[in-house]
Amino acid sequence: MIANLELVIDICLLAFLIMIVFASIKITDLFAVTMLFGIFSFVSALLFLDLDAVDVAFTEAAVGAGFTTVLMLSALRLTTRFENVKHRHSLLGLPIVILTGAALLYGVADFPNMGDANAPIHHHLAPDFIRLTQQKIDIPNIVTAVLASFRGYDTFGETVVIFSAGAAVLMLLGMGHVERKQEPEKNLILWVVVKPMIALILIFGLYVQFHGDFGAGGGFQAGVIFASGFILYSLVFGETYARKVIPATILPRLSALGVLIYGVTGLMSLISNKPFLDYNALSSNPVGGQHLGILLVEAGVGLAVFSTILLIYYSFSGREVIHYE
Amino acid sequence: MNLMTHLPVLIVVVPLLSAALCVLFNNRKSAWLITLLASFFCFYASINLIQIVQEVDVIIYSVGGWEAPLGIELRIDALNALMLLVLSGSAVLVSIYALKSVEKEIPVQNQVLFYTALLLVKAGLIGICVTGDAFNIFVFLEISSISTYALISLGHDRRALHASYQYLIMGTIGATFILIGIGFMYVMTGTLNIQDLSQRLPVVADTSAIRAAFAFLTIGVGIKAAMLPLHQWLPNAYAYSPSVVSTFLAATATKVAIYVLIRFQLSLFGIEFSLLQMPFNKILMILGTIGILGGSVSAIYQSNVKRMLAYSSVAQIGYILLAIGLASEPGFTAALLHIFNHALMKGTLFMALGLIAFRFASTELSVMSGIGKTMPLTMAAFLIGGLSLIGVPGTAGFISKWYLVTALLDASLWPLALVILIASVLTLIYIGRVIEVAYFQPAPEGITQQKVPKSMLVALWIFALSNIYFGLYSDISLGISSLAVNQLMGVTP
Amino acid sequence: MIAAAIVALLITLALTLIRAFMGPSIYDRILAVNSFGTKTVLFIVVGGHALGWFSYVDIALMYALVNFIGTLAVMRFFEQYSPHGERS
Amino acid sequence: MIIIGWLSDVCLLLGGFLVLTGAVGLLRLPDFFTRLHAASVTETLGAVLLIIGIMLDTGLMLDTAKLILLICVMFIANPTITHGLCRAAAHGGIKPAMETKSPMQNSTPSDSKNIYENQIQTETGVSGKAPK
Repeated sequence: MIANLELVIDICLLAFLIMIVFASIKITDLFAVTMLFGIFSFVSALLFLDLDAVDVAFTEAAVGAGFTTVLMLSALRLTTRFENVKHRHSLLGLPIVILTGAALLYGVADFPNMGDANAPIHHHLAPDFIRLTQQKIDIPNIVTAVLASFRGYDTFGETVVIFSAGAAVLMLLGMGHVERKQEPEKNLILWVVVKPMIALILIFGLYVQFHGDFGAGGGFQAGVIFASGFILYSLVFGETYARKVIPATILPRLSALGVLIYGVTGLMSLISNKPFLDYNALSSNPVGGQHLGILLVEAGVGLAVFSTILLIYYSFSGREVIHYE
Repeated sequence: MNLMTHLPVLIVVVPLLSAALCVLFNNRKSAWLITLLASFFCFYASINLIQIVQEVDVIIYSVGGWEAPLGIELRIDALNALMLLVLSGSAVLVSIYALKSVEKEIPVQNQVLFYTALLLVKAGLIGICVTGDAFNIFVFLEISSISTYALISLGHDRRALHASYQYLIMGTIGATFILIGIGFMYVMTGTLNIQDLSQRLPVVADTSAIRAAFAFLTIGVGIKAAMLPLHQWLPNAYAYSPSVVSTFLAATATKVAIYVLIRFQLSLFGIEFSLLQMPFNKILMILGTIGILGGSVSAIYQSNVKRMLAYSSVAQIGYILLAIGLASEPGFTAALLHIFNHALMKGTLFMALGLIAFRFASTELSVMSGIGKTMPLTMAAFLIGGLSLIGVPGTAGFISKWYLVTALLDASLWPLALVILIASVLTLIYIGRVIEVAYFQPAPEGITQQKVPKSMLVALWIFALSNIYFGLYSDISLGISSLAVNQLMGVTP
Repeated sequence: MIAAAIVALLITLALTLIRAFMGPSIYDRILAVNSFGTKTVLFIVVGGHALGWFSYVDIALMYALVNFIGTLAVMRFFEQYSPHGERS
Repeated sequence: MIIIGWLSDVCLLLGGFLVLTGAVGLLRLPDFFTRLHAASVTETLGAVLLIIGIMLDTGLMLDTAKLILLICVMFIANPTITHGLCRAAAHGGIKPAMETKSPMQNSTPSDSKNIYENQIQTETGVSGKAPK
């Protein structure tokens, strides 16, 4: 019964995805396409949940449905709203896309079945990850253990990717001029409702940050949630106020600080001649060291993600609008 | 704390953290100083690593203290060490060169971020070259790519934005393809470590998933390496980016992609599978040949010298691919040698062009008339680089071409050897055009001796002289290359 | 009963999706997206309980917040954007 | 215990029904404002009922608190969004559908349209916001 239900859910969700994709190809109103992308990430996050990839679903929800929509709208504000219909059909792309799709299908043909207990991914390293997480790291969320400890070097790289994305956007767009912008009109209902909501969002962000060892979440998601709280503030009360709360100029530095926290945590273990990012060296008790290391590292990730996302938002929304005719 | 044992990770982490420090201090001068110091540290580290590799063959460093398949290992053998030398060497010269060039070409508010991005590109490329983990390659590829897109867009020409956008789209497709390939391999084997993959892949090699993974990886890396039909981003990206960036990219970026190609083909899939079972060696040779001829011919028709050299880069990549396609020991040696030597000559040429752009704010052929007299030192270095590109004996370019032709003759492919000769003539034509304009046409009225900053000239001449040095004494480059080839092919020396 | 609720929610999602495709005005689409988000939250709560997803409530909470922020952003965007570009 | 189980079932069933009705309304009703009405009213109650149903089924634990929080969020967020959307749509020039198919009205469609439009004019005029 339950297994059937899961199958039905999967099929429905995948069908939704396909429908959304075709619809967004057909619709020329870019604004509507942005809306559909929002739905797309809601559905794909549901799929991730159904595949038991909770942390991925969390990220998809925070970034895909929330921040990306805001960002796309900010970008859309700067260009035209409707697709240029004249130059729509470039036939060169079609065979390439079809070829890529065919190659993907061809490759998938020999995959092990979904949920197959004999698949190599369940045999080769996964048992070791599960065993060692219990023994040496002792936190319930294995995903966090893999991300922050086993493959902490990758996560360090990803943090730097985010940092460099922030630097790239800053280089291209700058910080924007807030004083020329049209501020939102006063809306009493929104003002009343949003204030407690922001408090709630920030508290929830803190919860996700420090609960990442036990449940879904971690620094990345927490950073996005925190930034969303400030974006909400700036949406409702106007960007002038938001920039007074968190000045735009300190954001790049906060982002750099996040990267540095991560890196220096890794370098600490070098002092006792252990490899980079070996958290065992952080404390006399190896398990305690792992806990401390993961905590610090997640804090670095959270800080970097928070400041970079807010930075990107500021630089997009601070641009002057040019109305194309 | 023993610094030496941690060099493999420090060579990546130091530039990464220095990039963060640049932003934190937010001061132009200190940003440059940090960049310079980090580059020198990387150079020092890479020289030490080469020495260690020559003694112990392979350096393995487990990050986080987790052993290889579980954690991420850094794995440095002779091939990586060679790449590290190329990267950090050019990074040092570019950093010296950057001070004045950036002051002139980059808007003030972006200069700190420029150095940050430069450090990130460097760290990303180095990160690709030291890691022994397939997914880690992707992560560092992303770091370097994102920063590269931003750097290219800073060129003062408006077309730089378009070039950057073009590269962004193509590069992202390439990165996605690489990720798909890695994902497919992970599904079939359950591991991401290259060493572990190479042992577990033969069992499942005869599945459509692995064949598809191979195709995706190759095309993805091919885009990054500007392999012939996928090279469209390269000419614009090199032509319109700031001089510092085009110098560094021309010397390193595509080579790192080719390194990844070699690593995937040889260490991961194995020669048997990738080059012989898949008919990939033939494809590589054909693409390489077309690239050599097409790139050279296109170069002749360019009026912008920077663009001309960019097309020449497509041709040079053709040489390297052709050499890899031979799938033989001399072929690989020639390929690695050419990676090394091409970095030297393209570094020289682009740096010289950067100096010309510094004075005339343009690299069109028309501004260069009589420049041999007004900027004698710069043009002399350009001449050396050009001769090296043509392959005149006594320069670095000669060595790699010599090895390539020998390898081709070994495989009794004399028509291809003929192609190399024809390409050399074509190179002579397009370099000759510049030389002719620079030395045999009179300078326009009123233009006299041009002053250029000493620091830039010093960096340029170190590059230029290294062309001659490695052309006369090829022991170092050849030694490491052949050691690398031996390790790749599993031959114990 | 939970299965019935899940099926009801799936049908709801499909209907909402159709409204998002049809439009016709942009506000209909915004409404559809917001409504879709709300239903996703409900789906996570109900489905998560029935199928035993790990820490599903956190994610549902997150979704509710994200949905709120997203829709507000859209409305703010329309305040700034000239409404005369509307094409029905 | 059994009663709680029953209650939970009833809540789930009713919630599912309400949500479904809302979606049918969203799809079938003729203009934006009626759709908004259908979606928002049924959705808020349906959502709360569904969540209460799940809450009763899980029993008392940490998740219960979070679910209560979720109910609070939805109870505040949904009406706010509805209000904002309605306002934005009125501001953006969306007008309610005019054709009433009711046989009770004898006037021609164009007439009824005019009447309706005038009504809106005065109503919005009172609140000090003339539609553009």
